[in-house]
Amino acid sequence: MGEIVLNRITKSFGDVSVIPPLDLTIADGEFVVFVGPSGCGKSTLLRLIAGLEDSSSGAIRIDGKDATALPPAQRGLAMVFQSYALYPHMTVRNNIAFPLKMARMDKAAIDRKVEAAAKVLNLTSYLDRRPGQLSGGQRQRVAIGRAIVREPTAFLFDEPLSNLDAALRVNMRLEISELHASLGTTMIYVTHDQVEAMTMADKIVVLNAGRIEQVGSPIELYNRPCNRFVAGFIGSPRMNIIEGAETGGQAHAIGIRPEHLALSTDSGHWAGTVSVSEHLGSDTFVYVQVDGVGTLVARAGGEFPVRHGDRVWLTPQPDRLHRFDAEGKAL
Amino acid sequence: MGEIVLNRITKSFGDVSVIPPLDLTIADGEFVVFVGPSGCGKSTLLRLIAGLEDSSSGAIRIDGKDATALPPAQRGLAMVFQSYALYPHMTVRNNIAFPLKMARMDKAAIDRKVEAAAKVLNLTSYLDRRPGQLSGGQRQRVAIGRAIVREPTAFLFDEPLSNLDAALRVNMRLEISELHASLGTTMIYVTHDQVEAMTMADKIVVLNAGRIEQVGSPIELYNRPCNRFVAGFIGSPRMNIIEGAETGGQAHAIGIRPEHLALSTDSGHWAGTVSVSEHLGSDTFVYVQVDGVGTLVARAGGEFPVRHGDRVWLTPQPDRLHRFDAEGKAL
Amino acid sequence: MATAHSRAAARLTMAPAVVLLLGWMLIPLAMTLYFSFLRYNLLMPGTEEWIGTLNYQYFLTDPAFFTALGNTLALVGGVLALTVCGGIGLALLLDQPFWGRGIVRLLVIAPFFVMPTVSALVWKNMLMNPVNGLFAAVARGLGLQPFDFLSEAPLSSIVLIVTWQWLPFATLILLTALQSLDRERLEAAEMDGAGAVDRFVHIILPHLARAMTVVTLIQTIFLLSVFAEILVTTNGGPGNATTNITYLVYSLSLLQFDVGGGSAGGIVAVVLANIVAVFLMRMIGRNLDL
Amino acid sequence: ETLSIATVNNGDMIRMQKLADHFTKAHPDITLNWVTLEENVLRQRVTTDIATKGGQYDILTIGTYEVPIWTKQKWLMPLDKLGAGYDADDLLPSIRNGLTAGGTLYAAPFYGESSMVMYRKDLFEKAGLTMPEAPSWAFVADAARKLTDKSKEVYGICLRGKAGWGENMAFISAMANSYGARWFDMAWKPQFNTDPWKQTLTTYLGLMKDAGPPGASSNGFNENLALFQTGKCAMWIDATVAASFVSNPAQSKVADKVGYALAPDNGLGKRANWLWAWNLAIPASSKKGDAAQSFIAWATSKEYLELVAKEEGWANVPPGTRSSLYANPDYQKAAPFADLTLKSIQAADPLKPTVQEVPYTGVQFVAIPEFQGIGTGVGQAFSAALAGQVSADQALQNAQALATREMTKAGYIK
Amino acid sequence: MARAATNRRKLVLTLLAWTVGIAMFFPILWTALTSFKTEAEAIASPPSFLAFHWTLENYAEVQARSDYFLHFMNSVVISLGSTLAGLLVAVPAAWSMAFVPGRRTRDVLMWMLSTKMLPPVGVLIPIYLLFRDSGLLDSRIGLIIVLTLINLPIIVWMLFTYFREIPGEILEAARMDGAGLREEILFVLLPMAVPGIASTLLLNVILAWNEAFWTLNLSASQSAPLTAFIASYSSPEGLFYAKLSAASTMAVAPILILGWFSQKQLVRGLTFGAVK
Ligand SMILES: Nc1ncnc2c1ncn2[C@@H]1O[C@H](COP(=O)(O)OP(=O)(O)OP(=O)(O)O)[C@@H](O)[C@H]1O
Ligand SMILES: Nc1ncnc2c1ncn2[C@@H]1O[C@H](COP(=O)(O)OP(=O)(O)OP(=O)(O)O)[C@@H](O)[C@H]1O
Ligand SMILES: [Mg+2]
Ligand SMILES: [Mg+2]
Repeated sequence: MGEIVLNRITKSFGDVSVIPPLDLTIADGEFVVFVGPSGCGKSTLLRLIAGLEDSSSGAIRIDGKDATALPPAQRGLAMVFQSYALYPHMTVRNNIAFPLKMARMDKAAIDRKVEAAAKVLNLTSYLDRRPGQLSGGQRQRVAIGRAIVREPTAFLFDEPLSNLDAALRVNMRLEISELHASLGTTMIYVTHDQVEAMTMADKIVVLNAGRIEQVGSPIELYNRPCNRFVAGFIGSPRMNIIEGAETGGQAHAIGIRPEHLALSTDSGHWAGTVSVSEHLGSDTFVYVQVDGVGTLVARAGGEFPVRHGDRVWLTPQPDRLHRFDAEGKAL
Repeated sequence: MGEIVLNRITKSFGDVSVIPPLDLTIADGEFVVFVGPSGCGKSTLLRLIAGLEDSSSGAIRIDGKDATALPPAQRGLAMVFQSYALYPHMTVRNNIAFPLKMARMDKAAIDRKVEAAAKVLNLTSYLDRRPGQLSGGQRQRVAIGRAIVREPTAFLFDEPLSNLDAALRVNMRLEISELHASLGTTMIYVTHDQVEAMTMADKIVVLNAGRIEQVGSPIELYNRPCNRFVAGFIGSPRMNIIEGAETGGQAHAIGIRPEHLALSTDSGHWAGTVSVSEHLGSDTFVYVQVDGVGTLVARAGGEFPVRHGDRVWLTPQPDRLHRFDAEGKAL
Repeated sequence: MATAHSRAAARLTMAPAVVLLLGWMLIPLAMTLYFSFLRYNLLMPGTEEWIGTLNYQYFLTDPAFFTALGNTLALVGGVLALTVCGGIGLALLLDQPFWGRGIVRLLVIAPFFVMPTVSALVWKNMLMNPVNGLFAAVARGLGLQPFDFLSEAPLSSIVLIVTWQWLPFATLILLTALQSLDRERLEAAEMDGAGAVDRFVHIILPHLARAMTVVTLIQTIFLLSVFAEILVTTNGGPGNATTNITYLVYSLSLLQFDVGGGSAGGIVAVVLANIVAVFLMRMIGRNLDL
Repeated sequence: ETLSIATVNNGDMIRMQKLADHFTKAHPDITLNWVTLEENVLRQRVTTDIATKGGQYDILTIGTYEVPIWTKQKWLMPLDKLGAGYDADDLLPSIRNGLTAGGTLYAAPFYGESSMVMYRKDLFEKAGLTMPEAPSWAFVADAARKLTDKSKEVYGICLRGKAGWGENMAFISAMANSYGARWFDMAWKPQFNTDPWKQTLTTYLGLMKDAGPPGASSNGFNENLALFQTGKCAMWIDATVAASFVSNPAQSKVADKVGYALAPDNGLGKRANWLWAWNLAIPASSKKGDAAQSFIAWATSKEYLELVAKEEGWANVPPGTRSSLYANPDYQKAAPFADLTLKSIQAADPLKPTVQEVPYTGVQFVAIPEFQGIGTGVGQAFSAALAGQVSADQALQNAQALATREMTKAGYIK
Repeated sequence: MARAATNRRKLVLTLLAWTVGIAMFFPILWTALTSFKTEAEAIASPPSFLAFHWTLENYAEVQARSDYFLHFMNSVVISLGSTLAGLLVAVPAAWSMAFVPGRRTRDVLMWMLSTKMLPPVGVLIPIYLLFRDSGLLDSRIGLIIVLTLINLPIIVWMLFTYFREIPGEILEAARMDGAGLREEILFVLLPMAVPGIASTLLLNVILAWNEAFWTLNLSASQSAPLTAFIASYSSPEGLFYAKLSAASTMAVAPILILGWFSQKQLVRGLTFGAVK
């Protein structure tokens, strides 16, 4: 039902090509996350799917039907905007009811649906407030409520949590995941946030300058990034990349994630001096200046007592080494 | 030189007392971070020190001199605002030069200083742009540049990184730390962000409703929070707090951080079912529903292969248990 | 936003306004243009004949024309300068905390609501009249010779009246702009050691540039066609001292009923107004990224 | 039927408006809509309307200047249904002549006026001066200077200075007539470069400088009236209708101290008298001609004068139109200025206004359409001189250039 | 910045501000006071400020001379009518400028504004002739049409600057929710823009109320608004200061009171994009 197929879609703004020809299939019921650096075209792609922008060429099929020329309202999709885009002059109830009113649904049915959605989202006691009287998380829930009452073929989320503070973000993330589990509807979700991408996605699409770099499950991308771009993009702190002599000639560059570099104060593969050590209590991130290699970041669990200038040794887990060729492709 | 002493400082806005009498000493060269929930008075305190607000009573000594009644310009402090507060109609060069011009410094000296600051902050190639043409991180650097050229006795930062995205935040955090290391000037830094507070501070001041809850080094606060408020506030994800029978009667409540709860699929202290498991690749956070205790969060390093509904066992590290009395004080 | 659907809708929604204004502009303008080549005096119907550019020759060689051009510029420029400066002053004042701010604000904006005719009548008769006016009474009370505003300084007096009417508008716009100034920016300047004057020059004034542009644009539109104030107070005199282009065209068309000459004058005025418009739009384009 | 009546905002017209109930009571099928406007606005409005055949008004209030021009354009409806009792022959001949073409009346005079001298008997007495009934300019100038006491805000003479063909030019043209000047010679050449004009203007300017009130260049009839009524002028030469205002104690502080004299002369046989009347007329295109005529007949009738006299007293009767009024002893008693008013009106001859021969009619105006523009332009030039912006010579030169230009453009000067 | 303003400073500011405020307001105040004097007192020297014999005779006189209420109603109908008609045309136009901007949006807006710079006298006769031929002379409809057209550019500009502040995402959300153009504007845009629309409405009512050229030239008796009413007082015979004051007060008071009562709304949208 909620299958979305992009077929050689392109988009240019004037002379600037933002999306080069792009193919993508999103299966029904999947939770797909788009990630990529700022300006890479995530929002544009989402808006193309939504119908808020016309594609320059190519075709979009939603649910088996050609939707390329359909106006947004007829695509059967619902979108949750980064700014929530609530109607500030309407109560929560009317915000949620708005798409149903537009569909000329009868009043009793609307009421029933709104109540149901409000219950799911814990909004029942706020139904008569205006968005201005709600907290950020509640507003976000109203936006989602407005999306779900329409029973769309798919949900589109454009960085829906980026305006919330850290604690709320964790909660809302869980709520959206639960929603997906219970509704089973296709969801496309754009985010900047590592953690959101890794924890929510069935499938992550990594975009770079409008092109798809890799598509796969979170763990797949973490374990087997297909190129340096994806390797650097997934995982935090970023993967250490080492070029030159230390690669041993098998590859142009090798990569090792900070959590896969063992730290020791007396022996190991690489020796270096600590430039910065960040003590978070739960973990310690140590930035080590290794001669002939550059700065490597290593993570130690818990408190690892080193300071600026200390001498430390680093040892990579050999099975966790990534190798890349000169074009950056994984070997 | 950069010692700042607050002596029974209070502040009320009209009838509302925002800061009850408060004492604080910030030693010369220290990097002090103020943390606390929104609205607790962090900004107000900073502005009192800056001289942008008059204190209702009490005294402020900066660098040994009474500064309580001095106007901001004469306190020798520099402030970096959350909104950057750059002058949008001036080039980067003029923004940075502004305080020097105001000090009626001669042109050659100004140029020299601006160039030097620009070099330190990697802004040399942007000197002739307007703030509107810069990215967030660059703007932030301009704001810092404007602060450092004055060679102030102390820097005040009010959530300087909160408008930046995650990757930039990491970079800027390091840059500010390095700046502190190289200048050795006193810095007072307000933030919401756990990681910033933990990694940058020499000393963290935890505020709650205008009162100081605890002052200490990051590790001290992490290891020995003096009350439940601080315990909950420092560390991410938050410490699990368990009340009731499981405390064993020695305390009103016990606390254990997620990273100090060992996870096992076959045995342990508490048994429970997984409600959510978040796989980040580097870590796995598991939300476990433990009967009679509630939901506990545990962290496992690397990939820990559990799913919703799986049965797991949790074992706290006994030396990492925190005990609190009925008032929330640590025992 | 930009889909084929929305662009089609945009054309549709623009159409009524554009068509109406185009009609409003073009139809009378075409008629005016046609009349401007005729000998056409309303009082002598039946004598209309094509006389080519004669009307233009007469209009452009009329010594009153250059005086009027100068007066127009002086009037617009003078009022703009006064309202912008005064507006900034008033906006700064009204932005400060003081007792009765709301009421003072009401007092200050009041002149904006007064009809031009009424304000001209009131200023001319009740204030500026050198015998029975209030200013004269005050001057006499101070033992001074009353000043005869409308004959000694006619244009300045009109500038004064018009300024009084438009000062509230400038003040309101500038005040709104002032209140939109990020307080943190002022605080940053204060931390940077800028005193009140420096803050005004380096922070507040540049921030108000946009608002000043807007005030200039809107007021110019209205000031170019200042008319009632002149008609009521001085009738363009003494001599041509207060005749602006609008008044000159008026006197041709409606005092002399020389429709042909008035039309030629109208067309010249349109051309001049467009020159001003182009000039203004340039300025706006720079300052007001629409 | 509804009649739209455009009137000027003069006291007499306003009074007519108030008394119009009497008319509508007699003609219940007619309702009246008043459009009361200031003189210049009115002129502009009705001219535009009649020239474009806009048809907004059924009855117009127009001056003696417009009537002959508009009659010639066939814009006005002949007033041939004023009724048997109207007695057109009772209208003062000098007024009636200006409104008649081919023996038919095209507009009916509502009130008429000439100019005369009004002066303060008390001030003259104090200064030991006596005003003759027919003073000369020399006497007037001399007396004005003697009576001036600027410290007490008493000015010897108040004259019109506000630019406009119906404002300062009405006065200055009449004055020029008495100095032997004329607007145009027989070839329609403007005459401002001649001596009589120079004398006129220098006398006028000198007098106003020495003995006039401040701000004179913006004073018209109303401003001067206010000045005189408040006792600031020792003499005032202006419309005869002013006499009833300055002698009305309700309005005037000096009501009991006013004397009257004929407009001055310069020994050349013409006095500085003008002639003006506000008249009611009907646009030729009006479809309500009959009703309009019956209204005009009512408003300009002898009965109307009696009605006003009954309701508001004889002093408030609109003057200057009917001989019978001046023969009425009640009126003479109530209006001490009646006799002089009549003499003044009779002294002006629109058909032969000047000492030398001219190709035009009209005393203080020239009855050609172009005159409004030229007259106002010249008026501007003279008021600039009065304001001290230019010299008398310069003003005359400007006037000459301007008039020549306009006359050339209009095709009078080939 | 919220440092305690010392009371002394506040006192000085208060004095200064009140002086300026009263000076600005003085001509209106003086007119209002004079309207209650007799003609003789109106020009008395030295002038009396409050200690005079208060009288309403001028108002009675003014009302006797012309039907104030007819003119007042005409003013109300014409200014409201033209503003509403203007909004009707301008809202869609401003919508498209603000939310579907094209390369020429700016030029169109500037062109619209430039039509306002055309001197009205230049086109009076043509308009007069057109109105005569279409029977619009001296009709409220005719005046509404003219005032709508002359104020349209200002209305469009004000709405445009206001709409531009409204995040386009909300309209997009409405579109996703199935709203058509009509619903989008009617149910989402307009309610959100109420402050801006109120402000536009007020400003244009004021401008229309005070417009004196067209209203005077295209009306006679039936449709003449207060501008025509006041035109009959510009110089009646004799002493007229008090009557003039009364008429002026009557002409100005309604709009002044409206302006005062609604100044918050008026100011809220009155920026023309001056504030970013
Ligand atoms: N309306 C437009 N006109 C011209 N260029 C545009 C337009 N919208 C987007 N772009 C450009 O298209 C590119 C992709 O933009 P898009 O908003 O899709 O990026 P994004 O991946 O969502 O970025 P972010 O993470 O910052 O939201 C950018 O370079 C942007 O400048
Ligand atoms: N000018 C003011 N007038 C009245 N109350 C104020 C003012 N400024 C701040 N407050 C109040 O003082 C309290 C502390 O505000 P402050 O801005 O210092 O909080 P904060 O800790 O910086 O919060 P945040 O983390 O959200 O920035 C808040 O309750 C706030 O509402
Ligand atoms: Mg985006
Ligand atoms: Mg804060």
